[in-house]
This record gives sequence, C-alpha cells and structure tokens, in this order.
Amino acid sequence: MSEERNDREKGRAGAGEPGLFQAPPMAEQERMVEAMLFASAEPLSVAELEARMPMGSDAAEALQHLRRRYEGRGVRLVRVGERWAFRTAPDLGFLMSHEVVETRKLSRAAIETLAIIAYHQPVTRAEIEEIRGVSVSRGTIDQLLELEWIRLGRRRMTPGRPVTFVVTEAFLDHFGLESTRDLPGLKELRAAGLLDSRPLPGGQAEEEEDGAAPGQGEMFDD
Amino acid sequence: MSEERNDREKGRAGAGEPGLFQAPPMAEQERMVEAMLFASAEPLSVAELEARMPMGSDAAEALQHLRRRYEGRGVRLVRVGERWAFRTAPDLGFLMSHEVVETRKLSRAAIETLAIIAYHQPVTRAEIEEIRGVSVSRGTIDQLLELEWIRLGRRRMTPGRPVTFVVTEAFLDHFGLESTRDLPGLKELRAAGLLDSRPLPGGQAEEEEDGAAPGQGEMFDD
Amino acid sequence: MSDEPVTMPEGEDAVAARRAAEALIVDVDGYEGPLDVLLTLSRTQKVDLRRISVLQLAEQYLAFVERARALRIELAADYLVMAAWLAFLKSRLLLPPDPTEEGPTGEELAAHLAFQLERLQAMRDAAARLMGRDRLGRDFFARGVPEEVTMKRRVRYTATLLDLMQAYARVRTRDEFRPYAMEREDVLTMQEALEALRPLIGYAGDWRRLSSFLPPEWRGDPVRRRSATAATFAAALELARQGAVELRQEETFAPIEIRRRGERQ
Repeated sequence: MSEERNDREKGRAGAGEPGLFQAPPMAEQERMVEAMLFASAEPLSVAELEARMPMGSDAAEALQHLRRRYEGRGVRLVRVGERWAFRTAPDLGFLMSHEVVETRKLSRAAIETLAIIAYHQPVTRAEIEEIRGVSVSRGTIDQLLELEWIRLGRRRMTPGRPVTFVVTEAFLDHFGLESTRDLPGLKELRAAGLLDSRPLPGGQAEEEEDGAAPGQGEMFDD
Repeated sequence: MSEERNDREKGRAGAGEPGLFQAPPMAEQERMVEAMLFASAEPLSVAELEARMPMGSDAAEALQHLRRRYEGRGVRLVRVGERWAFRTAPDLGFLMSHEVVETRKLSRAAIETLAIIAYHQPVTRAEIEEIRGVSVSRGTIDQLLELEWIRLGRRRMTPGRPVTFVVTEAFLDHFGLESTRDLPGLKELRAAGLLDSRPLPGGQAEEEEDGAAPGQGEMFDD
Repeated sequence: MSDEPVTMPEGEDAVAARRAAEALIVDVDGYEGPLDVLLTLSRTQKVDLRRISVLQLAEQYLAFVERARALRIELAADYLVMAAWLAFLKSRLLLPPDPTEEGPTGEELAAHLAFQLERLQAMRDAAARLMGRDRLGRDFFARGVPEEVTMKRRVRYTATLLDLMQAYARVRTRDEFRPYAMEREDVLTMQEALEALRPLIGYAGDWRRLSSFLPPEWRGDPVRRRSATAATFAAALELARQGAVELRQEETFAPIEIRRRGERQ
C-alpha cells in the first residue's frame, strides 16, 4: 500500500499536464472505485464515480481493471443498466441462505398416535381413533410418515381393506429400541410412575391393564 | 473460475477421507468467505462462516488468505474482536462523503466515560466516578449502552456485587480496533501505572476498588 | 471548559482576576467536579502532573472556593467536601508528622491526589486519541448494500421414549381424552333406585326401615352406601308423591320407615 501511496503522491506532484493536477495512477483509481462501489447503497454510474474522484480520473477504465480483478472471485463487478455494483457470485448463492435447524417437540396428537401405532401395530386409522377417542387428522399421520417413523403395513383383510400402519427401523433407532416388544407394558408404566395420574376408580383400571398384556401379545406376534 | 470449480469437484470426489465429504479446496473456501463477508454489513465470526460452509471447511485459514489478498486494496479485511468484516480503506474516506452517517455528538462526559470503560474494563460505576471525580449520570451510561459501545460485564465479587461495564465488538468496529489490546497508548498507560486501581492510602471507603486489579488482569493479559 | 491557565493575582489586575474567578465560578456547572477544577488549576504549575505541588494546588483551590463564596455563589457539596479535604491535607503537609497519629501521612495523601489527577488527565488524552481515530461511518465504511441472509428454518421433531410411554399411558387410562363426564361408578341414580325399590314395595305391607331396601351390593362400601341411601330416599319420596307408599319418621334423625299404601291391616 505504501508503494501505491508513493505513486499517488508522484502522480499528483507531476505538474504541467492538461489538468491542474494529474490524475492519480490507475491502480489508485481502481482502489477508489472499489471502495465507492463497496460502500454505496446503490449502483453507481461512471459519471457519479468520476464526480467523487480527483480531476482527470478515468472511472470507466478503472472499472474495467476492477472487473477483471474480481473475475472468478466470490464477488463480481456487474453492470446494472448504466451503473455498476458488486454482487455475490451466483454460484455462491447458497451461502446467502442460512439453514437453521430448530428442534421441536412432537405434538401431543402425533406422539399419542405414534405410541398407539407402536403398541398396537399393525393398526388401522379407525382403530387409532377408537383408542384415542378422538379423530386423527390426516396431517398427524403425514407428519409421522414424513419423519419416517411409521410406514404403511399390509392392508387389513376386512371390508374396505383398510391400510394399516406400522413403525419403522428409523423409529426403533430414534427411540433406542431393538424391537417394539421392548416397549414397556401398562403394568410397567404404572410401576415406573407413568400412570399415576388419576388412576381409574374401582378395579377397572386393573382389568384394563390385565387386558392390555394379551392384547399386545397378539398384536406383536409375528 | 472453471479451473477452481474443477478442483472443487475433484476435491469432493476424493473419497476415503475422514469426513463424509471432503471440504472444498482452499481457493473455493476463500471465495465463499469473501462472498459472505462482502454481503454482510456486520462482522462475522469463524463459527458463523463455517456454519454456512460445507462440512470440514476451515474459515480461519481462508480468512488469512483473503486478508492477504485484500492488502492495499480499496477494501480491507479487518478483524473486529472475534469477528471479521470488509471495510473501506480509511485513506479513501474523502470519497465517501455521500455515505457519511451523521452521528450524534457525544458529550464530554460520555467520551471520557467510554475511554475509562475501554481502558479499565471491567469497571464499575463507582470506579468510573472515582476516576472522573464526579458522579456519572444515568443518561451517560444509557447513551453508551444505546450505541452498543458498552455492555454489562460480570458482576464484581465484592460487597453489593456491583455490575461492571465492558466495551463491545461494535465499539471495536467503530474505532477500527482488532481488540481492546490495540487501544492507543494502552501499554504506556499500563507501564506508567495509570491503569492500576490505587486505593487511597489508609484505605478508607475505597474497598470496592480492591477487586478491580485482578479483573483487569483477566481482560488484558495475553 | 476553558483551557487558559487560571491565575488569581491579588491587587493589580483585579478586573482580570475577577473575570478569571467568575469564569471559574459561573462555569462551575461546566466543570466536571472538583477533580476537574483541580486538574485545571494544576495546569498553572506547568509541570509534570506527578510533580505538582499539592500544597500549592490546595491553596489555589481553597482560594477558588473562597472567592466563590465571596461572590455569594453556592457551590455544590462535592466542591466543599474537596475544599475541606484539601484544608486537612494542607495542615498535614505543613505540620511535622505526629508519629502517634494513625492513617496515611500528608505525603501519601498528596501522592494519591497527584495520581488521581494524572490518571484523569491520562484518560482525557486517551479519550481524545480514541475519538481521533479513523471511525466507521466517517472514515471507513461497511458494505452499502448488505445482502439479506435468508433464514431457512428446518424443523426437526424429536420425542423421547419417555414421551412415547407417557403418551401411551395417557391414552390407555383415558383420563384426559374422554369428553368430560362425572364418574358414575359409585353413584346409584334415583332411576336405578326406583327400579330396585318398586318391585320390593309390593311385599312391604308393614312399616319397614328404608335402609333395608338398599340393594345388597351397595351396602358395604361407605361411599356406595351413601349414594344408594340418597337415591333410595329420593325414590321413596317419588313413590310417596305418586301415592304408592307412605313414609314416617318417629323423630328427627330417627330411621325413615316405609310401607305400601292402602292396604291397612
């Protein structure tokens, strides 16, 4: 830089030229154009550049040099109508979008549907709805399919031949299970304190638990 | 560019490397960093750059190459604390009258307070007052906080746990400093003992200062 | 703040002296506190701040405060505290040290004041150098058209095995998904009691205690018993209203008795 500066001083000192002062050397003019285009909020024309540069400067030539200098770089000097501006190289556009991965908890509907599929697979949508007591939205199933935690199983050999859902390898991976048989039964859930919220009155809950085990057995038998 | 692209393809194709994909060649990484920094008005950290680059990229090395490439140009790659940014060369400021943003004039109190925070950080309000010999108005601190030139540091582990103030990266950026270590005259001031907190002999009422010395050491020690 | 040296000669140049004094006093708000005044005063000594005569400085300051008071201008407490402190310092510096006295010597106090003044001056110089640097937005510039980095948000859903098990437990216990309804397991409705009571009443020609009509399976558990008692009582009232039965009670809280109506013996 100091060399360039010296050149500049020399350039300026040289008198007796047409202008009152000689224009700075081209390398210096190139620096000027570079800085102006970098800092400007809008593209600048040759005339606008020259209006801000020392007398006798040739912005058009400086632009040509600058354009060549930026060829193949991450930034390019581009012409916008009659004006000039720096723009990011088009092949690097992907850097201008930043992907943010946001981790979100699965919705309650989704996790419950998933749990029912895991415990009762293969299971039809109607069965899921019966167990949950509310209808299952298309979106919930789609989301689980998209996550690749469930997939379509064989069609049920009943009227209408409804599709069934089963969980996938990816599901087992995510939840750290070797097989769905590793899923704890209701008794274990209760023992683990997961069922302690308001047990059903009377013996009914017990009955239900008892019932769950064989049910599950059936479900998971290969 | 086409050559570089070819290199890149080759680089990616090379299998059997530790990463899943090999990082693009350094020339390509340099272009990426160039594009990202050119596109941003705010300084970016190595981590922020790498988050947007292909796996295995080394933004720190690319920055070193890039910095050299822009030496003496109209635009320079500067370090601002832990971040990097392109800034126009200061000797070309005269071309930029169009871009000058009128800033509010700071009061003398604000300027002095800012300098004291920069040179003595982390520093409590009581310490600033002790150095200036006058109370610091809320407005002064607020103004500096608003400019984002100062921020709150850790609380001092002394009675009352007073908050401390430190300068920010925006401060470094504004004054063209790479780090607080580059503050003008810092070494001389420290050598002259003028950055020591020297309690009043006899130690009346100035206990609060005791904590200042280690705090400073932390901040400025290399 | 004026940078001109402040001198206060006695006599001769009285007008100039007064103007200097007034400048100081009138500007007292312009001063950034007593330390600032002292720093200004110390400049008249035209020596290194480390070697200023604190004694002389104290005298200048006290004279300044004296003049301010002569002009009936109120001084802020800070200034008076500083004046008192400097008077104390002056006495320490003038009197021979008393070895029995505790605390710092006059020299130590003077050295500290000199340090404070030097440090304040150093910070002012540093501030000036800082403000004199090339500055962003004035001497060097950031990118004029920063490109927006578009944030693409990709949501990754997670759930733990615990979430899964809890969800299943929730569904299976149905404690949160069933439309809200009172638990009826231990409640005998009046309708049920009526249905139970009606066939039995045919045999009750004599007064019998109402409690004997409780369905047997509702007698054990106290909760069930209470519900059944209430329901059966309500059913009995209903039957009485219809004219099918008569009810009586010997006294308050005595057992309620019931018999079929119309068949007197």
